Amino acid sequence: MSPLEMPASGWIVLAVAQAMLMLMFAPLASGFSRVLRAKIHSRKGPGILQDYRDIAKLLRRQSVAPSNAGFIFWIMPWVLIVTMLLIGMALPTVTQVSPFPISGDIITDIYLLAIFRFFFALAGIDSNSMFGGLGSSRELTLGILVEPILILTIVVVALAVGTTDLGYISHALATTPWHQPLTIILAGVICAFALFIEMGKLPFDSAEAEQELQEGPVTEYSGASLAMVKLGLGLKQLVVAQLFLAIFIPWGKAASLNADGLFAAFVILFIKLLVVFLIAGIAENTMARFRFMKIHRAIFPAFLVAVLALVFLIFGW
Amino acid sequence: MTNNTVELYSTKPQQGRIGKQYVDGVNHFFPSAIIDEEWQTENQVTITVKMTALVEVMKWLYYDQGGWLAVTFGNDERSLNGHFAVYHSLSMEGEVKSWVTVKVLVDADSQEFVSVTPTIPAAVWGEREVRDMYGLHPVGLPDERRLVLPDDWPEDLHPLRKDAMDYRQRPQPTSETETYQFDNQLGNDSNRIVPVGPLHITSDEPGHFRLFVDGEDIVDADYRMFYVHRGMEKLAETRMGYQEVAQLTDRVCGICGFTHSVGYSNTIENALSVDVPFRAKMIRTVLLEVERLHSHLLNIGLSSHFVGFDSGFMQFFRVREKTMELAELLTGARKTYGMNLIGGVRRDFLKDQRLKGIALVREVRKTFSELVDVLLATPNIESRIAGVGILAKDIARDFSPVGPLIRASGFKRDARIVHGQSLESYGDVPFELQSMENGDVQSRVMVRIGEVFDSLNIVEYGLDHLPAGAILTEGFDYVPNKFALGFTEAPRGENVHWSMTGDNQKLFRWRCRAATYANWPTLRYMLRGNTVADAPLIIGSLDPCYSCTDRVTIVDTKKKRSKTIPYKAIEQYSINRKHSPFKL
Amino acid sequence: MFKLLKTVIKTGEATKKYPFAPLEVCEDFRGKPELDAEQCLSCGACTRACPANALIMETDVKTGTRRWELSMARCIYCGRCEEVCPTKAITLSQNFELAVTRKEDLYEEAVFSLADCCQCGRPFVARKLLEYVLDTLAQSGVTGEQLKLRRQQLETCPECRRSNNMLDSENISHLRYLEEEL
Amino acid sequence: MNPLVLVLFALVCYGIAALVSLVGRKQEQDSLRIAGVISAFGGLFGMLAGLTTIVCGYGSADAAVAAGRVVNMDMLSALMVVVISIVTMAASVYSINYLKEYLGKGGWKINILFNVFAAAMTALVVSANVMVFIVFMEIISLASWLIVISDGSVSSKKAGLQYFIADHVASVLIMAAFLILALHANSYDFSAFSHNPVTGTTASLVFLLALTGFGIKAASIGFHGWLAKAYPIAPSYCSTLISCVMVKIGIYGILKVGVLFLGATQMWWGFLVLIFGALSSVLGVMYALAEHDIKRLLAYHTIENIGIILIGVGVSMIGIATHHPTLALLGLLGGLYHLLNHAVFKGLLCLGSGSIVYRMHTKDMDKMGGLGKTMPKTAITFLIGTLAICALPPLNGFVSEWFIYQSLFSLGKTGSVANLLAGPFGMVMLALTGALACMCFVKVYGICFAGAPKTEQAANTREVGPAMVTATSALAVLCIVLGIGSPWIAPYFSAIASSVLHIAPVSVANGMAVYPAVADQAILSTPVIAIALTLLTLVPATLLYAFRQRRLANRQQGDPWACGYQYEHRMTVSASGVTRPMRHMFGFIYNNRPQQSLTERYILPRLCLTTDGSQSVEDNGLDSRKVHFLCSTVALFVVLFFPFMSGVS
Repeated sequence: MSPLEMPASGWIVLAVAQAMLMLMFAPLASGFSRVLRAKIHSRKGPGILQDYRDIAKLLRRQSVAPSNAGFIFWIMPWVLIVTMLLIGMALPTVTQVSPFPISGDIITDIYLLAIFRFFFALAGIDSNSMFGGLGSSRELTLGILVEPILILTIVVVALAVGTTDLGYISHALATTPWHQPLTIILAGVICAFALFIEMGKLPFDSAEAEQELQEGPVTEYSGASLAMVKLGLGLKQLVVAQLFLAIFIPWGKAASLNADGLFAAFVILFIKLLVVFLIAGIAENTMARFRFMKIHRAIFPAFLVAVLALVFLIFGW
Repeated sequence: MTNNTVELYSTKPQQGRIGKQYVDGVNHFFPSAIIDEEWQTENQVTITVKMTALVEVMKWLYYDQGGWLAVTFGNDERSLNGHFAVYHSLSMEGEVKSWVTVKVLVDADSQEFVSVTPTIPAAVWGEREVRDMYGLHPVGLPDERRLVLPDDWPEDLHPLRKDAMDYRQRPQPTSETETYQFDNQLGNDSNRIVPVGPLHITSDEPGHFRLFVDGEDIVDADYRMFYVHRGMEKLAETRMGYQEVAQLTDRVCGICGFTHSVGYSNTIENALSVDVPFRAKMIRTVLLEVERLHSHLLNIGLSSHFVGFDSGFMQFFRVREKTMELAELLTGARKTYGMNLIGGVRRDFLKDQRLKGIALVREVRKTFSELVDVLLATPNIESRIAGVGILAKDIARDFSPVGPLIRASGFKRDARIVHGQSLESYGDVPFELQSMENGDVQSRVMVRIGEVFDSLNIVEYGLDHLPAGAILTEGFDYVPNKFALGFTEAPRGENVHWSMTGDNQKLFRWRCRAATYANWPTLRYMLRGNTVADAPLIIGSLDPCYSCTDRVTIVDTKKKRSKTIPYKAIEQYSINRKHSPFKL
Repeated sequence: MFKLLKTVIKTGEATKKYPFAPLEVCEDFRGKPELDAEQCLSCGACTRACPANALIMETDVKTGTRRWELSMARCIYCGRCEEVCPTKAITLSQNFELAVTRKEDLYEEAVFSLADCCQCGRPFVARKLLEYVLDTLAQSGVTGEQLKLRRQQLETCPECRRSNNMLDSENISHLRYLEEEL
Repeated sequence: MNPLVLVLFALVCYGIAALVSLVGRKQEQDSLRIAGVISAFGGLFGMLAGLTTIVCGYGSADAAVAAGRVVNMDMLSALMVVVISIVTMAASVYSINYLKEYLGKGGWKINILFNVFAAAMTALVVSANVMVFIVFMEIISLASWLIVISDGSVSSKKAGLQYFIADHVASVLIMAAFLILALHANSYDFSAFSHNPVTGTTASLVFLLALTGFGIKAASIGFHGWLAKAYPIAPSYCSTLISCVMVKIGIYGILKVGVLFLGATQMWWGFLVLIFGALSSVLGVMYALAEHDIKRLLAYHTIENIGIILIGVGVSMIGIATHHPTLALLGLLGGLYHLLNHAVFKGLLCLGSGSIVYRMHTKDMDKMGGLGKTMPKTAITFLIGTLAICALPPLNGFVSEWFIYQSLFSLGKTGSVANLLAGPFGMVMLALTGALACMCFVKVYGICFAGAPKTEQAANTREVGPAMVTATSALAVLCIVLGIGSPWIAPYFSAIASSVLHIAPVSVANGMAVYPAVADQAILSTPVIAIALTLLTLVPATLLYAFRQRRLANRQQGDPWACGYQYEHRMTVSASGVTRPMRHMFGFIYNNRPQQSLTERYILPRLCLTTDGSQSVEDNGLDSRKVHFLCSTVALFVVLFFPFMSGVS
């Protein structure tokens, strides 16, 4: 592997382009989830483009904040979108290596996700609403439960390849034979679980639990700010899904920057995402929400399995 | 004292006087307590007791003889006997099942009566309502807050007094803001407040709950209802004729209106001894069960929704739609059937409807049993509902709740079984009483699931075995000042009505106690110790009906009674004690 | 989980594309009461039976008309009016789509012309009711003079009839019955 | 100029400042202001001394020459001097406004102690002789103890006593370790220790003694009780020194003994430090979460960060022992970088919280709220501090933690089973710490600064004076600079680390990016991330602009949604409410937490002190004479212990 360095301009263009595309397709992904949801409800439901219509409409509306809210409340949607875009830029989605490795270190990425979490939770408290506050508390608690698992599973894989750069991990897993297949598969399963929690879908959507907390930190958002939050949360789901794909399903991506390869990779990515969102959609619609105060009982065992993956790594399985 | 002792002293049971033992027992243990004894039907008796003996008599009937307080209400009988009256109706569910109504006359000048709440917590709402509506002061009642009247209502205007006000009168508000004091009995000021309702995503109903929380844990809860009190009782007494009230009672509740309508019709039929034809009785029975079907399916669906299992919610609603269709087929309306007249029903079931109905029932049964399997197999459902929102048995015994709520706490209370012989055709249809022991949300859901199957069986049986004959008895005369209880087992529990006929082709007094009215007071105890996430589910597991009575606020008699009575009340209490031997 | 998916696949789509597709209701559905004004005699039985006071009748002497009005805002679709109508002029239709954009559209009315009193010329009874009674009489075998006399009687308003009676010496005599008997 | 001369200047400045405070105690306000400025200059000189050493690479060359001298400035000392000086400087500037609070309440005494304290610490880290070291250590102990008990309340006396005892137990252990070393080297000079390292079991014994002793001083977990009690009581600008700097002396000592004197020969030492550090970090932050007293909370965060630094040190020691110089360098680099960063952001947070307490007169967070509106500058700087301590990119906390992560990863990569376990273990613990810190500081910022004021007092606060704002702002800027400037700063740390480890410097930066020595392992460029984050704000901006037609301007009005009911101020989360679910889930940690410290259990009862802390205690129980007597006995014993023991031998 060649040393990591500042990407060339062509790669930066690709990075920006893919981040923008993700932003553009985020409502499509959430729209698809809604369609799937309607199908499982045995109802007709809105069209797949409904989220575009919702967001476009909300963007034209005034934002209102509670009188006591501070500036955190206003900047949260911005932070949300910006951090997710930065992660989006770094993901090796259509290319074998990361187009923007500067933010493509797994540790950096996990901490970028933490920025989102920090501001999301803070905005919940800042909005002064009890529901926002409780949602914040839940979001942070989930972070505490999930982050170690995420780190551990990814590190296990990273150790198997010897680098923490997302692009290189992806590249190595795609192009070289797996020496520790069991480790990687086990880590992949647990990582999928952790990232599913990170996506904030049922049964782990505790922070925004509609029936319990009236969408938690999002409660007080309205108009254009709400549109941005929705967009950001949709983007987050897409980014998180692709983070998983980048590491554990790394095949079918372009080796270099040429139009044909990128297009083919794009199509393959689209199919991969379709499958991921299909599975996630089925999972979220066939389960009840976890009882929040017992959620750790579901997550602690996952951590133990992640430890098992580490043991496998040590044994070289 | 057990039931056996009752038999020792009781005289020979009189023919057609079910529950005579209880009256004899009162006479035996509290000699000369009873001033008057009136029998309304063969199993309904009203005894007028001396105020001084009220608490003891009530205590004996309630705790020693297996009585449950069905309803407490007031009546302005000054035009009849110069007094106000307070009634406590008890459903006696000991060895002999009957109804005993204990009545006390309240002096029109002192306007005070002895509160039984410190002894029988179940009376608290009734007594608070009597205070609001009649201005009678319950001596010893710990809760000084209003129940029904809004905060901005004038202090001395008591709507149900006959000389108080016209039903159209709207007094000027006396305050700008809400002054209701919410009560955190177990926690302190460091507890934060989670508001739930009136416009919460799972509780978009006119009730305001506040959960006093420490983090996510509910330390205590308080709530207030009656935001849209519709004044139906006043309306019925002053504006409507007997038959119109049957239509009005259909609208007490959007879901279980028919049970109210039947309950009301029964009061008049009982009071005037009108015989309802068997066919009409069976039609009523079938429709009562149809109502239970859609109500239970609604609640089971909502339980899924509250735990985030919206797919289950939608699927149960899909089945529920079939039961709505069934109602539409049989009555011409999806809800608010408008079928009852005093003396029977207005509309017959035709052969074709019955056949279609039976087919629908079978379809629902099949789909529903599939969905129950799905629900019970859904991940996390059990962990969400098992052990959550437990209604302890002692609380249940003290507060006389009804319906699936109490059946899930191990008490076998169901008016259809207990008083089945005097309730429409329930004596003739096959079904069992569903009850569970754990008292948690899961038990309530399971009880409801069992009852759905029962209801399906009853509906099918009823449609299949509809007796021949007329559907309406006509041509009876209305006699003034006759009164009786009417009761039905609504989906949420027993609905109790009490009517007294008037001398102007209008009711003198109509009292309607919806099931939820009896259930609300226990909610606080169920919420304690659970988490915010469970609150909607627990509230929902009551299957609360806000419009039903439109009368809901808290009941808060703490278990340690002596501690909760405010000083002033104790003072008054001790003054009264001088004159009267009643004890706490 | 899989059971649910199985059910879902088996069920397909349970919802209808209402309001873009029609929604069927049962045959005996109690929807909006429809008045067949042709049939209606404006007898007023429905207005008396209506528990919700949704039906009213008003007589306008000036224009010589009687107005029947149904307020959809008050109607509770109980069907009492249908039950009591002697001519089956009111039926509860299957129509339940009753939302309107203007409040005035909630009201339905029918106007019936009144017959004038043959003496004082003031309107007093619905023409159709009068015709109906006369037709009934005719069909029940009343003919000729008798019918004419009855017509005259019926076309007289109650007030005129009362004053007629007062003026009629036969009626005034308190000995009339006694005389007849004698 | 010789950096040691600059250090001398700094010490002189502190001395003058102390003198000014003493002499000018009649015109307290003016003299304290002047003293503040003078101490700030002292800090400046100290910083210059450290920086010149580091930038010119002055110290590394003549480490050997320094034998026989009582003072010496090597790269490590230089770093320590910088750290001490930065914080002292900020605290001094801060004190210009802050001490107004203590006018007439012995402010001048506190300021004297402050300067003595700062001077002693500066002197300690440049001392190259055991005797000097111990004397300054004792001065530090006494000065800080006096600061802690300065407000004279019973609780402060209790806390002070506990601190004093813990500190002196540590001193004894440290001296025991030094004694062994000195006996072995037959010299009191530090340079002699490193030239004649002890070996075998003795080395392990020395190491354990030193680790325990300095561990207590560093307030690492298990030995942390005193910090959480003493820190909140001391005046904020002094407690900043205690929590940001004094505990670092412990790290310095562990490094000195473990790496420099003993050469970190045993691999298990490194593992011990690593595990110790990991536990410190996780438990520290967990205990912090349970607090609603802002000062205690920050005290526990010190424990957490000490743990993080120790993880780096541990990795480094494993690297040395297993002969992986790059690994050793990476670990030490991360640890030392974090040592500086912690001083900066923690200094910022301590001073910031000081500002709040200065206005609020309470440390209970539940009484605050809405301070972001009334104290906007403090709020912004505090927010930057919280972002930094939560290790959010691109601020300084992230950079150093990133290096520690990378060192742990490299540790995992080295292959042995133990390393394969230890690397991921450390990373998981770090991740857990990061997530917990995130929660903790969301809570702190959210409850104190965000939302609505929860009391009248909070609503009536106003911004603190310019000097206090300047101090916090400067530290906030430093947080950003140390973060974004990492590609230019990290090489210096690499140099420091390599000088400590006596290996050739390894390149860790390339242009605008840093990498963990191995260029294909990872890359991080905080400046580029900062630029990217800034530029990406154009995206939402464009989006909002594109849909702007007829959209009304943002509006702030009304109460939050209370389900249609009247909003009440209690409808927000409380400080304990935020963390409640977490404390429930990790109940096994909280429930098994010892309720009393050892001092509370064994020593305070001997002083006839009732534990309920009631005010009557003042008269009969903990009377000052008893305490002072006890303390002076202990101090005397400690100071004389060493010469006596060495003399005996």
